[in-house]
Amino acid sequence: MNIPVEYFLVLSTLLFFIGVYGFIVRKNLIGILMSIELVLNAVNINFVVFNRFLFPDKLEGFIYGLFVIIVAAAETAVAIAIIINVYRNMKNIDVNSIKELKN
Amino acid sequence: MDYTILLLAIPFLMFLIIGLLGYKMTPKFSGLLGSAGLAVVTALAYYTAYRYFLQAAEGAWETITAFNYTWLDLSNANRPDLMIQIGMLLDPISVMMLVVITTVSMMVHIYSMGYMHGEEGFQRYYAVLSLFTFAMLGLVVATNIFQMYIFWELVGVSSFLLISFYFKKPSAVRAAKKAFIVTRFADMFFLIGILILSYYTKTFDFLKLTAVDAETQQATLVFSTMGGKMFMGMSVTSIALLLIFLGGAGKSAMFPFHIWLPDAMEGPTPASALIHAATMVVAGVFLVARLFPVYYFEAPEVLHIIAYIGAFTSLFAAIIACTQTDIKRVLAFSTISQIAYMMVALGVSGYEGHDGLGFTASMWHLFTHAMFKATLFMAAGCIIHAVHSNEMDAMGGLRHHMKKTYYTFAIACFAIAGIFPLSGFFSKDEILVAAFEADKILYWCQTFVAGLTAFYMFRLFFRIFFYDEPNYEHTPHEAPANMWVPLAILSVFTIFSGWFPFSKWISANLIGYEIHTVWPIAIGSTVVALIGIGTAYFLYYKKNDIPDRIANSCKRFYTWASHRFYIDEVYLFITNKIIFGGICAAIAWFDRHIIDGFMDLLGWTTNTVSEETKEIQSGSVQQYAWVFIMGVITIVTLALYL
Amino acid sequence: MMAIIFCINGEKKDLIRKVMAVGALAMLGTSIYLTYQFLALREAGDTAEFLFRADIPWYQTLNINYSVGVDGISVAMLLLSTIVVITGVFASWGMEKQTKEYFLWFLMLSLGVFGFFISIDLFTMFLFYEVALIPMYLLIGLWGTGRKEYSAMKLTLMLMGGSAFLMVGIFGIYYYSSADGNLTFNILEIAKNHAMPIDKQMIFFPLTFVGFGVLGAMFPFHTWSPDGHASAPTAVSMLHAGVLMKLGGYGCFRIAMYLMPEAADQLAWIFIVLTGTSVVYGAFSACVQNDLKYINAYSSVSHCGLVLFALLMMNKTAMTGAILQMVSHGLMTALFFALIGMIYGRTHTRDIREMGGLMKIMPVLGVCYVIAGMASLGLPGLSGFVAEMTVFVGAFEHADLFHRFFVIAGCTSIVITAVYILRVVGKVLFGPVQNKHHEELTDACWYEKIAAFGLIIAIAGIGLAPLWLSNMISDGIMNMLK
Amino acid sequence: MDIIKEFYSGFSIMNQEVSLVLVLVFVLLADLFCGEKGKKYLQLLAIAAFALNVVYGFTLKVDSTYQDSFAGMYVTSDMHILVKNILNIGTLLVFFFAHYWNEHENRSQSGEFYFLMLSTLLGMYLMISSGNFLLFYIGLETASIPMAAMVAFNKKAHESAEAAAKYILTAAFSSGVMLFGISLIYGTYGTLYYNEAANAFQAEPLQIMAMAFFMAGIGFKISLVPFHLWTADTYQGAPTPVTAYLSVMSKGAAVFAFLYILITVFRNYAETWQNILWWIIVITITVGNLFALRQKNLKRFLAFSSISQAGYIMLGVISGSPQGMAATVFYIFIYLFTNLAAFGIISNIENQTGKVGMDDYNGLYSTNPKLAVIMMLAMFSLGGIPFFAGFFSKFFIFLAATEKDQYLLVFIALLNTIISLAYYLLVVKAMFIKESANPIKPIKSDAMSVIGLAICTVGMIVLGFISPIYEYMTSISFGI
Repeated sequence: MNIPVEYFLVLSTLLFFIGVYGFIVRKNLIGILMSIELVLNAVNINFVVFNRFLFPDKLEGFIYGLFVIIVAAAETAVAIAIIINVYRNMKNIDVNSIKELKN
Repeated sequence: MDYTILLLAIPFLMFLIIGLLGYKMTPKFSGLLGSAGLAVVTALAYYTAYRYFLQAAEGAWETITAFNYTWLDLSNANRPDLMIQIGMLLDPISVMMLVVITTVSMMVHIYSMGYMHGEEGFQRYYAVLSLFTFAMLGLVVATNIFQMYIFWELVGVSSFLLISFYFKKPSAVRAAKKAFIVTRFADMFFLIGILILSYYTKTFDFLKLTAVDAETQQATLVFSTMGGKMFMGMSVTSIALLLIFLGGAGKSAMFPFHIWLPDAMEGPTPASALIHAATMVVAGVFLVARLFPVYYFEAPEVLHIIAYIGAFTSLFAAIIACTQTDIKRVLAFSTISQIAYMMVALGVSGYEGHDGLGFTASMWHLFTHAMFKATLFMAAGCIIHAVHSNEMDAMGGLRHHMKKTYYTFAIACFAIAGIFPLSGFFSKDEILVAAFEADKILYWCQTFVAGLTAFYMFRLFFRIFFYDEPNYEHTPHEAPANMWVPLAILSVFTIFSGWFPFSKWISANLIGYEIHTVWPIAIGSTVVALIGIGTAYFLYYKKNDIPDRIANSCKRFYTWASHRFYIDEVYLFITNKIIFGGICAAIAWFDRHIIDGFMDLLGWTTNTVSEETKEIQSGSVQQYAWVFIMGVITIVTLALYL
Repeated sequence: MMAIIFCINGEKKDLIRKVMAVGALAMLGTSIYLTYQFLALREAGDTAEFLFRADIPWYQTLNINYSVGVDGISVAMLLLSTIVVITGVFASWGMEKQTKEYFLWFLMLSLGVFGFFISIDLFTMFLFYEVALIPMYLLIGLWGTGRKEYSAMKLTLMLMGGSAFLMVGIFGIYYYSSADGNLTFNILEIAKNHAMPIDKQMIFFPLTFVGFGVLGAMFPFHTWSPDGHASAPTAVSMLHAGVLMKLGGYGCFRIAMYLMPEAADQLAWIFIVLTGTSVVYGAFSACVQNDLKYINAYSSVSHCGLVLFALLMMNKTAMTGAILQMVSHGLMTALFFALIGMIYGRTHTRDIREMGGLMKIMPVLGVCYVIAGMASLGLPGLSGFVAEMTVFVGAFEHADLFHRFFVIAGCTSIVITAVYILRVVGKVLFGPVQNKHHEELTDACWYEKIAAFGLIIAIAGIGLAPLWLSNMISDGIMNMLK
Repeated sequence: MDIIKEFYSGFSIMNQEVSLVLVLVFVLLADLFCGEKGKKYLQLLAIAAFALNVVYGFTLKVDSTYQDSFAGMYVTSDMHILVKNILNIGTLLVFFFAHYWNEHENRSQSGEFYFLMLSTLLGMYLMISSGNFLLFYIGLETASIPMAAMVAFNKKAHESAEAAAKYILTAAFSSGVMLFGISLIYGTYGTLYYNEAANAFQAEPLQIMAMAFFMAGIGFKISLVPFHLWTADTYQGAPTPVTAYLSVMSKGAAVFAFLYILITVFRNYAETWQNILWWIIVITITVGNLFALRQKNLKRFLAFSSISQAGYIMLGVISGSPQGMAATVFYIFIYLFTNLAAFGIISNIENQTGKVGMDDYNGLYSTNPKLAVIMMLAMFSLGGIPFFAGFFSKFFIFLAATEKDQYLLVFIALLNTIISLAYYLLVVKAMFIKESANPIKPIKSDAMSVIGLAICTVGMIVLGFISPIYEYMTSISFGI
C-alpha cells in the first residue's frame, strides 16, 4: 500500500490551519500552547513526508523534524514557566486576563 | 558746464546735513543754512540761464548734456544701452524750469523763516524743503525717462512729508496718504508706460527718443521700433504715451486724479506755494513737453485727448473754485484749472515755427503762473497768519490792516485774470490764440474759463480785502519783513515776466520765432476778464445777499459744485468698500480659512486617524495572531497574483 | 566655528553677549573682506565661475565632497546674512531668558545659512539647509510669544514637508547627474554634464522648485510664514524673513533652474502664475491685517513672490533684479521686524488699532520705521526701488505677451504696498496718541540704535550706489546662464 | 581521522562564536561559584569579559571575501563579522545601562541576566551567519526563547509576565508559520542550503508561497506590519534594558539575516519580494508613525517609533544591491547608538524615579539639562536632522532605495518623516518648552550609564562625519 504524497500534504495543511484556528479561538493559555504544537506537528509531517517521498537519498528532513521537536520542547518549557508566572500574578490562565497592555 | 552738478549736489547735501544733524541745530541756524545753500543754487541757476540763453550762438538752441553718470546698468545682450543714468540735460525748457524752481524755492525758504517761526519740527521742514528742491531740479534736468521717474517718486514723497507736516492732525495725515496714494496710482501707469516704451525702443534716453527726422516728419527711433505695432486695436505707441500722460495727469492733478490737490492744502502754506502751486504740479506738463515730439509725430490722437481732458478739467475746476469758501481751496482749484490750461496749450500745439505757439505758450504760462500763483499763496499765507483762519467769512476789509499784502495780492489777481500789461495777459493770450487756430470749441471753452478765473479770483480778492469787516478778536497786523519781501520780489516777476521774448527762447523744435499778436483774441479775452471782474465787484464788493439768492436759484448745481461734484466720495467708496471691504478682506479670509485651514486639516486628520486606530492594538494576543495570519494570506495572494 | 568658541563660557550673560557681538563683527568683517577680495580678483580678470574654491573629499564612494566656493550671488547673500546676523545680535541684546542657549541656536541657524550659501555640493547644501531649518523650532517655541508652540510646530513641519519634496528632487538629480556613470553631487559638474533627459526633468524640476518654494513662501505654501513670524522673537524673525526665506529663492535658482533649464523653461508658466499670484495676493491680504507682524509677513510673501517671479523670467536683468530684491528685501524686512520688536517691547501690543502718535513719543524709532516703509514701497534712493525696477524692467523684456501681462499685474503691487505701508504709518506713528500709557515710553536705546542704523545704512547704501552690487550679481548670473 | 580533523577545522572560522561561548560559560560558572559576597563583582566581571570579547571581535578578518564551513552550514564574511561586532557594541551598551538596574532591583539574578542575554546574542550570531535553514532556525529560537525569559524577568510585575506571555506565544506561532514556509521550501527545492536552493529554481507558486510564509516569520522578529502587534506590548512590559536590547539587537540581526537570505535564496524572485516589500514598507512606516503619534508612555512610544524605523531599514533591503546592504548596515549601526541613547535616558530616569510618561518629562531641561540635551540629540537623530548621525543614515538609505528607481516609495517615506518629526518634536517640546509643576528632580546617574550615554552621544554626533566607516561597509558589502 502506498499513499500518494498529496494526501499527506492535505493532512498537514489541515493540521496547520486547525492549529492556527485553535490558537485564535482557545481561551486557555495551555490550550493555545497545544495548538501551537499542532502547527509544529504539521510542519514535521511536511518535512518527513517530503524527505520520504521526494528526496529519500538524504536525511535533512528527518533531522530537521528532530530539531523542531527538540526546540518545541524547549519553547514549551519556557512558555509554561511564563504561564505559571502569569498565573501567579493574575490567579488564572485565561487569555483574556492578559489584555492590560494595549492601545 | 561741469559746475552744474552742484545744482543737484548742494540741495542734497543740505537735506542730509539738516536731516541728520538738524535736531542738534537751533531752528534759526538750520533755516539760514538751508536758505544759504539754496541761494548758491539759485545763483548758479541764473548763471546757467545767462550762459545758456544770452551767450549762445545764433540758430537752434543746442541741447547740452552737462554730465551723465550710469547709476544702474540694466543692459543685456540685445539691449546694450538700457541703463539708468543720472545726468543733467540742459535745453530751453529745463533751463527755464531751473530758474522757476530756484526762484520760487528761494522765496519760499525766506518766507518760511517768518511763517514757520516757532513751529516744532522746523528743521524737519527745511530738510524736506531741500529734499524737494533737489528732487525737482533732478526731475527737470533728467537726461532719461527713468531718471525722471526716480525724481518723480522723490518729489512725491517729499510732498507727502510736507503735507503730513502737522502729523498730529488726523486730517493732515489723511490728506498726505491720499496725495501719495493717488499720485502713486498714476505713477504706476507712468511706470508701465516707460516699460512699454523701453521694451520697444530699447532705451530710456530722451535725446534718442525725441530725435526727429525733419523731412519724413517722424520721431525716428520710436517710429522705427514701434510704428504700426497694434495691440487690441490701438497702436502701442499711443498706449504707451497715454499711460505716460496718465502719470503726468496724476502729478498735475488732471481730472480724475485731481482729488488729492485740494486736500494737500493741509500742509504748511509756503510748502503749498512751492509744491502744490508753482513747481511739482507742473511736472506733468513738463513731462508732456519733454516728450512733445514723440506725442506730436507718433501719437497725435493722444495729444487731442490731452487737450480735451485739459479743457474739461480747467472748466470743472474753475466752476468748483467759484463755490469754495476756504481761500486755500479756491487757490488750489484755480491751480488745477490753470495747469489744465497749460495742458490744453500743449494739446493744441503744432511743432514748427508759429504752429508751435501752443508749446511756447504753455511753457510761458507755466513760468508766469508759477510766479503769480506763488505770490497768491504766500499772500494768502500772510492773511492766514494774520487772521488764523482759512475761511473767507473770518476775513474782510483787510486792506486797511495789511497794505503790502493787499497790493501784491492785487497784482497777482490782475495777472491771473489776464489784464494787460501783466504777465498773465501775454501767456494766457498766446494759449487762446493757439487754441483758436487749432480748435474753436477749445477756444470758446478756455475763454469762458478765463472769465470764470477772473470772477473767482476777484471774488476772493473782494471778499478778503473789501467786504465787511468781521469783528476780529485782535486786529490783523502786517506780516514781518521776511514774509513780505519775497512777495514783493515775486510780484515784480509777475509784472515783468510777460515782456520776456519767450518765443525766441522756447519752442517745440528749439528754433526761435516771432509772435504776432492777434488783437481780436487779445481784446476778447481782456473783455471777458473784465466782465468777470465786474461781476465779482458787483457781487462781493459790499456785503449783500445777491450771491445767496443766485446760489439758491440754482441750488442743486451749487451744492454739487461746492461738494466738488462728489468725486471724493466716489473714490472713498471704491477704496473703502470695494477694495478694502471687498477684495482685501475676502483674500485675507480665504488665506486664513481655506489655505491655512487646509494645512491645519492635514495635521488634524493625522491626529484623528492615529486616535481612531487605537482599537487595532487591542491587546489580545489572539487578535494579534488573527491579523498575523491574515497578513500572511494577503501577502501570498499579493505574491501570486501581482 | 563660532559655536565652539561659544560653548566655553558659561552662564555669564553679558559676557556671552560680548563674545557674540565680537564674533558677529568678525563675521561681518570677513564677509566684507571677502567681497573686497572677490571684486579685486574679478578686476584682475579671474573669470572662474566660482572663486575661493575648497574641495575636501568626504564620501568618495558616493562622490560626496565638502566643496565650497563663492560667486557674485553668494557673495551678495553672504553680505546680507552677516549684516542681518550682527544687527540681529544687537536687536536681541535685551534677551534675558536662557541667553546662552538662545545664542547657540541663533548661531546654529546662521551657520546653516552661511554653509548653504557657500556650498557647491548638493549634499552639503542640503545638509546646511536642514541645519538652518531645525533651530527655528526651539527658537520660536522657547523664546517666542503668542501661540508659539503651534506656530513653531507648523513652521517646522511645513518646511520639512518642503524638504521632503526637495530630497526626492536631489536624488533624481544625483542619479541623472552624468551620462557616463560616475555620478556626482557637485553642482558645477552636473551643470557641465547636463545629462538629465527632458522627461525626467519634467518630474524633478517641480519637486525641487516646490521644495524650495515652500521656504520661499510661494503661494499656496506660505501660511507658515505669518504665524511663524508673528510668534518668533525679534531677532529670529529678522534672520528668518531676512535670510532664511532667501534660501528658498537661492535654491530655486542655484539648483532647480540651473540644473534643469529645459524643464524650467517649459514649466515656468505654472510657477509664474503661482508667484505672480502671491505677489498681488500677499500685498492685498497685508492691507487688512491688524497685527504689525502679520502685515509684514504678508508683505514678505509679496516681495519673495516677486523674487521667484523674476527668477522665472530667465533673463539676465530680471534675475539680477531677483537677487537684488532678495538682498534689499532681506535688509528692509529685517529692519521692519527689528523695529516692530522694539515697539512691541515698549507698548506690549502689536495691534495697530491700539497704537497711535508714536512718532511724537519715540521719534527715532518712528523715523526708522518710516524709512523702512519707504524702502519697502520702493522709494528711489533706498534699496527697494533698485531691486523692484530692475525686476520690472528685466521681466518686461520677456518676449512672451503672457509673461508681460503678469509683469503689469505685478506692477500694481507697488500701489498696494504703498497703501498698506501708509496705513500703518498713518495709524501707528502719526495722528494723536491713542493710549495714555504710551506717553511715558522711552525712545530707542543704544543697541537698538545700532541695529536699526546699521540696517538703514546698508539699505540707503545699496539704494544710492547700486551699480557695483548689481554688476557683481549679474556677473554671477552671466556665468550661470552660459 | 581526516573527517574528524575537518570537523574540528570547521570551528576555526567561528572565532566570534567560540569566544562568545567562552565568555558565556565563564559567566555561568562565575555566577555559580561566587558566593553572596562575590555577587557585587560578578557584573563587573561579566562586563569586562564581554568587553574583551568585543575587542577581540574587531581583530578578526576573513582572508577571502566569503568562507563557509560544515559544508556551507556556517557562512562568514567581513560583513558578517562587522554586523556581529555592531551587535557586540550594542550589547555592551545595554550592559552598561542595565548595570544599575541589576544592582538594585535584580541583585539575586544578575548572573542569569548576563547569561541569558549572551545566549540570545549567540543565537543571533548563528542566525546571521547561517548558511542553512536548519542553523537559521536554531539560531532564531536560541535568540528568542531566552529573550522571552528575559522579558519576564521581574516576576513580581504582571506587565512583565503579560508581555512575556504575549511574546513567547506570538514567537512560537510565528516560528510555526515560518517553519511551514521552510518545509515548503525544502519540499520544492529539495535542499536547505542557501546556495544550493538558490540555484534550484522553478517558478512554482508553492515556492512563492513558501517565501511569503518565511517572510511572515522573519517579519515578526523585525516587527514589520502586520506582524508587529506584539511589539508595543512587549516593549512596554519588559524591563527597560531588555526593551532596548529587543528594539535594537534582535531587529538588527534579523534584518541582516533576512537581507542575506533574500539576496541568496530568493535571488531569482527579486521582482516578487520587492513588490511585497514595497507594500510592507509603506504600511509599516505609516502605521508605526500614526500609532506612535498618540503614545503617552515613552517606552511604548519608542516601540512604535522603532516599528517605523524598521520600515526605513527595509528601504535599504528592498534594493538588494551592495549599496543597499551598506546603507542598511550603516543605518543599523547609527540606529543602535541613537536608540540606545534614548533607552539609556529612559531606563536611567525610570530606575531612579519610576517615571516613563511623556508628561513626566515636562521641564526636564530645567532640572536635568544634560539628560535632556542627550535625549534631544537622540530624538533629532531619529528624526534625521543634521548634523547628527541619523541624517546621514537616512540620506544614504533613501539614496540606496532610489538607486532602483523607488522614487515614489522614498517620497512616501519622506512624507512620513514629517509625522515622525512631529512626534519626536513632541518629546523635545515636553522637555524644553513645557513647564511642569513637579518636574523630575535632578538625577545623579551611576558611572556605568554615564559611560554608556557618553559613548552613545559621541556616536550620534561624530559618526556621520567619519566617512571611512561607511566607505568600509561599502567595500565589503555584496548583493544580488
